[in-house]
Amino acid sequence: MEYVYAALILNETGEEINEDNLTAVLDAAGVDVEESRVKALVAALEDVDIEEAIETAAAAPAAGAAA
Amino acid sequence: MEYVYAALILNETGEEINEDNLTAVLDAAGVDVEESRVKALVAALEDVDIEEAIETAAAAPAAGAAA
Amino acid sequence: MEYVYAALILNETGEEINEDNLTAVLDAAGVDVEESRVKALVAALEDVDIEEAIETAAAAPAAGAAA
Amino acid sequence: MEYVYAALILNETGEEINEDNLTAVLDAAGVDVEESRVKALVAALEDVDIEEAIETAAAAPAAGAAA
Amino acid sequence: MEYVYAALILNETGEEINEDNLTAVLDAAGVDVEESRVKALVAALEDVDIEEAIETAAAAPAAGAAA
Amino acid sequence: MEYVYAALILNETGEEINEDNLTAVLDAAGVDVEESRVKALVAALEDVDIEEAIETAAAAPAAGAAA
Amino acid sequence: MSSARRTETIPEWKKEEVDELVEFIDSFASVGVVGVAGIPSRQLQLMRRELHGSADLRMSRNTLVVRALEEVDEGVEQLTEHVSGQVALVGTNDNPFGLYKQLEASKTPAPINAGEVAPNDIVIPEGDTGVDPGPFVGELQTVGAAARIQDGSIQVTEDSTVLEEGEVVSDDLANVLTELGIEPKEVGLDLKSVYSEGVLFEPEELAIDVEEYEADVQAAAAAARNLSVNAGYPTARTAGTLLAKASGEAKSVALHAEIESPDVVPDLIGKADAQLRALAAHIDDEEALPEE
Repeated sequence: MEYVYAALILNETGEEINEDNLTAVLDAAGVDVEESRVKALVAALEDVDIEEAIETAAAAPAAGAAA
Repeated sequence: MEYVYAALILNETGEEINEDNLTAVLDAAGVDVEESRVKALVAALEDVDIEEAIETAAAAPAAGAAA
Repeated sequence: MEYVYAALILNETGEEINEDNLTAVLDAAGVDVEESRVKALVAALEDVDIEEAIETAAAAPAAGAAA
Repeated sequence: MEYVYAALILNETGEEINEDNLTAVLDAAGVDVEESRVKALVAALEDVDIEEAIETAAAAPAAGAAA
Repeated sequence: MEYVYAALILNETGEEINEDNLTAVLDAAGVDVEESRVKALVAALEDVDIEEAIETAAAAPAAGAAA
Repeated sequence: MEYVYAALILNETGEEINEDNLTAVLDAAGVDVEESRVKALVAALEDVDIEEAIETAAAAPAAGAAA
Repeated sequence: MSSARRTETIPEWKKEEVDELVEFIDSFASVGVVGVAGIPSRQLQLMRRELHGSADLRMSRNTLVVRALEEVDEGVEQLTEHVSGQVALVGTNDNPFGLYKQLEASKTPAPINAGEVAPNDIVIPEGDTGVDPGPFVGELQTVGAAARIQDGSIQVTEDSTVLEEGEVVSDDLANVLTELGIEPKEVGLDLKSVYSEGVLFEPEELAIDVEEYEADVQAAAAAARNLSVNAGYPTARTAGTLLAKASGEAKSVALHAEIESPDVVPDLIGKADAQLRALAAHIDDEEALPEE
């Protein structure tokens, strides 16, 4: 889940969710970054409305991500 | 919320959630890190079982039940 | 949660929710006040309509059910 | 509700919920404290398990939704 | 409905719900007590588990009033 | 709850809900009356329309079902 | 020119073609092999234009493509096993997952002909065929569809799998599918494999379940909310929830403790009334409850 958290940080700060930025964040957190996961995440999030997903989560608070 | 996400990444990777690590992650995400917010987060999380806190749904309306 | 309770007391009494007032209330309750948490709370509440937040909770217990 | 919030702060910090402590907290918040309300609160809380009362609210929001 | 409330007070205080006690409470409230109603109520409540009866109501209290 | 029941008896009988009357009813029921709670209740009821509170509660579906 | 390897004699034009292919391969971060079978050339031109800017297509003889891949080496030669039939090279500097998504999205349905192999299970869906009663109902039944005449037309009564993946389409089935307008094939650039910055991806690895990622984002957002609220660390997104939670807790305590506070007295009255009525419901005696 750390890859998704990293993407959400970038979303929150308004930075672009791209490979470089994700890798930088994960690197800083001591993650042994897998490039292909980063690539897949970037491609997948292109089709996800992140704000909407966050709002959905807020409207129907559920158990969060189990680690 | 980016501060909380940063803490969640560290929690996921097993790194200690301290000021240095949080600052590093947020820095990497291009956040203009505010020391006081980092400190506050570390302090708030000190006595919290993060896994449990994540999984416990934070329903706003406890008032609903009370009412 | 004591920081939030303190903010709500000030809200009820019509006092300004600032660092000094929060610290005074918490001090009086014997809390070992952490300045950073006070700052973080004040900052977070800046854009929040407190009355609305409280009312939303009371009026929309459905979200609670979702939890 | 400020009287109850004051009691909750004391509960959180582990201080005794007695007239003196409640009055101190409310005083600090600029409340014109009514002794009878403080007394009534202390009396009412005597036989109440506050933690349980809080948890009931959090745990059973469904009742709220139903009502 | 004052007769039933009187019974509820006695139930709460642990006093026996008998004719004398009910009459005393109602008297104190300025009720022109009808002996036959008191008798009938005592008889009717004999086989009722009051705690159980009111618990259903307690589980879903007056959310409406709150909202 | 006995304080509230006592107030509601007085409400049914049309007697004034003041400290003396409440104390009399509670006394008659064998309650060890706390003056402060009586005072607090009287004060609280000053701004409450009892009939409305009952009706609102009755209108709430779950409360109705429970009753 | 004189320094060129000449271990075997090949025509100059082939050498130049291979050189160009090598240059093509070298100029992209990700190179893949796509199947182009069954795509009319006009449609292929259209697809090529749509890809322009994000990916390039390069077609050549398979033998030369293989030669070029082997010449570049560095791992990309692993693609050679996919170079058979009608294929082309595709190159992109974009994300290979994005490339796969783009290619999948550009696929269009097409009819299948007799003699072709079904690329997936072929299903005739339940419903009204819109065809008037006649011999067609028999044709449907012959190919294995549950069909009957109902309400003045031919109906398929349940989803019917009439051919399984890998089986050959019969004349009868092809006719039925044409009649129903069912186009079971997906025509488009069919990505067979991509070599990207040291990693070989198979199509199934490149297929992204966007819904799963969306669910992950929701779960992550929920986790952060929960942590923020439960740890009492306020953020702009959760301050309102924290306030609501705190006020709810206070109210709950006030109700449980029956605190004679103006905020909860209406609720307490409601509760008392509900209890009263709950108890009264147990009293089955007119004399005890004359008001009822």
